[in-house]
Amino acid sequence: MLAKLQSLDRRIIYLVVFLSLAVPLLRPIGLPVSIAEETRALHDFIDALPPGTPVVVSFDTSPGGYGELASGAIAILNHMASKDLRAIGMGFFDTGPSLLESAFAASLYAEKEYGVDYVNLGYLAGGENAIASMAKDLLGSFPKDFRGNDTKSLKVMEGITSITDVALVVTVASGTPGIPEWIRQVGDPLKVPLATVVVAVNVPNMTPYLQSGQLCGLIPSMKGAAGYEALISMKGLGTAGMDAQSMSHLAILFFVVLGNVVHYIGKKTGKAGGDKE
Amino acid sequence: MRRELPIAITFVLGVLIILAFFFDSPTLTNASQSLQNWAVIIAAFALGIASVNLIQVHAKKIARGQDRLDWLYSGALLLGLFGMTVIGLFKGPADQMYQFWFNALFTPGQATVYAMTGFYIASAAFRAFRIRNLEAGILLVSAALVMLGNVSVGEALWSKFPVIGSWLVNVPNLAAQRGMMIGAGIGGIAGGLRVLLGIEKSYLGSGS
Amino acid sequence: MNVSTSAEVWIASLVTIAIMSFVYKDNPFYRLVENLYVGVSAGHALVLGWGNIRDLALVPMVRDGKWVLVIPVILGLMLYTRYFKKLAWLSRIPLAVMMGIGTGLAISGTVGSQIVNQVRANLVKLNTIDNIIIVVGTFAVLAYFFFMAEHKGALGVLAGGGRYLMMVAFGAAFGSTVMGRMSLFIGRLQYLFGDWLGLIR
Amino acid sequence: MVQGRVFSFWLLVVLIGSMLYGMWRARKGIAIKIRRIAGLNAIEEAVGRATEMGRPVHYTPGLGGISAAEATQTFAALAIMGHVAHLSARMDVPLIVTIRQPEVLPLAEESVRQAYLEEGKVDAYVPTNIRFLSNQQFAYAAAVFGIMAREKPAANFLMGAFWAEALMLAEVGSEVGALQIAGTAQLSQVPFFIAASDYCLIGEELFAGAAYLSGDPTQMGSIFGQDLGKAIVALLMLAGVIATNMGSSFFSTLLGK
Repeated sequence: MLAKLQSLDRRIIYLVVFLSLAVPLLRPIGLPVSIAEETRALHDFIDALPPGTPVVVSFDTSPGGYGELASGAIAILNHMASKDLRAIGMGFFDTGPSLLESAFAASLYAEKEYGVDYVNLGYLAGGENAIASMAKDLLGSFPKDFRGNDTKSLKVMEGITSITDVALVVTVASGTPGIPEWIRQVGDPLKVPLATVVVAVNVPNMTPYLQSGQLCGLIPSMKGAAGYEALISMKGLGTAGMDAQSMSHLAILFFVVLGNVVHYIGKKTGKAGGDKE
Repeated sequence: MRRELPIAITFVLGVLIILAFFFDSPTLTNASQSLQNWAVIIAAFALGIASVNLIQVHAKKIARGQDRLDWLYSGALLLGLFGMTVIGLFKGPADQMYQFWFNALFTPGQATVYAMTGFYIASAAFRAFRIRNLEAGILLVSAALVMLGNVSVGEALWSKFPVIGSWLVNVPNLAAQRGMMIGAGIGGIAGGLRVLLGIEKSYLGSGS
Repeated sequence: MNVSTSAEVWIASLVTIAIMSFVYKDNPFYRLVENLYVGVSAGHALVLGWGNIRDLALVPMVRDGKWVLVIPVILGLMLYTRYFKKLAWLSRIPLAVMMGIGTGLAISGTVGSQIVNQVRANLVKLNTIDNIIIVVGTFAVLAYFFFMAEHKGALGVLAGGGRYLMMVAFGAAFGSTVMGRMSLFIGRLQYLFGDWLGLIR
Repeated sequence: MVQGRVFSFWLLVVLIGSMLYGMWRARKGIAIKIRRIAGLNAIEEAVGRATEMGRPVHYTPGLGGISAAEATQTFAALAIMGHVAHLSARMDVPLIVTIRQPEVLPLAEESVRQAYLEEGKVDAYVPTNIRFLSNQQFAYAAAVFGIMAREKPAANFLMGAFWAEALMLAEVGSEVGALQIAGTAQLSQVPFFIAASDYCLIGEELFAGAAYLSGDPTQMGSIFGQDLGKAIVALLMLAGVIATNMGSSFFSTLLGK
């Protein structure tokens, strides 16, 4: 038994994880979702904005990271659309604007008018420098939008000449450039409120910025998305995925415990194969 | 000249940008703004370098034609590259056909490669993550508590798991992250200073 | 069950499955699909790069007569001299320009956001256990990364505590990473089961 | 000066000053001592263990290149690799180096060959042990899996920049029973290295370790300068916390200037 466990084929481990994810997706349990404080803070911030207020949504992510952020990004777009806020989209990853197009199409903005209620300004090359350049000259950095329209002529841009004219920037971020760059070039020096939909790996690094007020809110990965969906009473992909999160987390914890037990029993009985003395 | 000129340029521009950030001078602000606009344009040109490198490598592979499969792989890569470029240049990146291939190939391809890491974390959990000493023990216990705090089943098992999980993230983790952030900030400034002074010049590449 | 009839969804699903097959074994389908998407991603970068060059340099030059923009265009082209042995050194000049500007920006922003504002956020009344942990902990972690003195005596205690505190933080990062990785996988399964096979809403 | 950035400017001046001072000191030849770093001290033990067991040593300088932001990590990893190569040559144990970035390959070859030369063991240098595997992240990791399983190294060094493949590399090392010493400034991967290896150099420790082993005065000076900077910031924070707790908002206002 012990020897069998020690030489367990990794594909069996993969199968267990796969089932722990697939079964709850197909047969949901409906465990309750808790809402984090920083997610509620962002919700309340957006909820208090009057209709027509412009909010920048920056897609600073690639398809690899977006897999984790889609549910949160769509939830926040849905909230903004239901509050009739103007969505000014842009991206500092070359993949950002294309993902943003899909996100707009999957959100309530799809029922609104492009160029009036929302816009995708496209991509600007150069990472942190591009963010800084945009912060100094928003219209000059995006003379055309992603679809090739003259940015200045769009109704959605009325009254916006600089990044300081928007009420909030939400960066959907999974890497560099991302949150630290936005804080360095926009949040801190220009005092524009900043929030983020962020990949889980980076959530612990964000706490100093949250506590100091450099970030006004945060949607952490799928858990944050599920919480946000609950706050706006629009269930989506985040809520649907949380049961699978629960089961897969249990599976991983089970493997850590089992791995350690097998290891230490094996060590005691001297059967540990290829192990250190 | 071939080494000194680039270093001098880096130094002058870096100092100019720093001064423009801190001092309220229209001249400096304008200069820094134009420079940043220029840098965006240069960065846009730089986006092509990866493609040139890929074309070089894969064209060579095809020309050598050692393995029929290599041929197929490199051909597929070049097909993707040229196909996307042609559609994009003629129809623009917001075009329906362009978005089609972006969503059909690129999005699922990269998203799935990243998703597979979920499997790897599971096998490492079983085979490698050991409580080999006190530190690893603290790490794994903290990880377990945060994991149970993150998901609903944790709360269902014990209502205090989310409270403990978020306390760990918001208090001890905050302290550690802040300490590391300040340290890394100072390290970053030191690294930047080495670049500006021309001590660190690996970005310039090798050669004379 | 409501299987998708969209070609996009079908291709994307097959790509997903081909890549997933890698965990079973490295195989030609995986390699083929991987090469295809790497090519697509490179082409995508070219297209968007061209868009920036056109909108920010060429159009303003030709339409508005901003000929000064010829400088960054030449600098951008100089990046490509790296492919010609004799001129290769010229490609360092645009790199130097980008590096100077990037470094200047990073240094300027870092002092405020990563140092001053963090120190300022720590100027709190030490009247709760949490505040004490946060403030003392920040000192402890800074002490750990102090290299010029052996970690003995008071410094040793502080730095040692800093290291344990970092273990808690790395544990939190570990736990969070699990959620991240699982989210990615759930995203793919939602696509396969939902968008493609129509098994879930 | 721009409102709200005055204090930051002066702090930047002080920090840069302390770094310049550190570099000046090092160039003048004033010896700089560095604290013990647990992972570094274990390197000799790990190579010695490989000698005893008659099994090779595996070293990867990470997946980062030599021109992007991760370049500093790659160079630090190469510096530490030089030290490992010296030890391997001295103790007559094969050193396998696996490479992901093509441009790192010649640097690694040169560094290992030089170490064997300096140890008078140039005949023992095996060029085919410095192996370029693949420039695709996961294909590289899969190839390392194969090498580790076949050649079962007794010591596994993972130094430099790593991403999601970090835990795969540490897993296979743990499985073949290698003593593992890791080091990276990619903080998101540190948790996995700590959980799956015996020693881990965290962040700045990688650079300090490399500076110490290579004895490069500029790097040592830079580390000295950074330490000085950390001390200054720590003192500032200490003064601020004391003042705040005595009811004064002086520092809070000052830092906001």
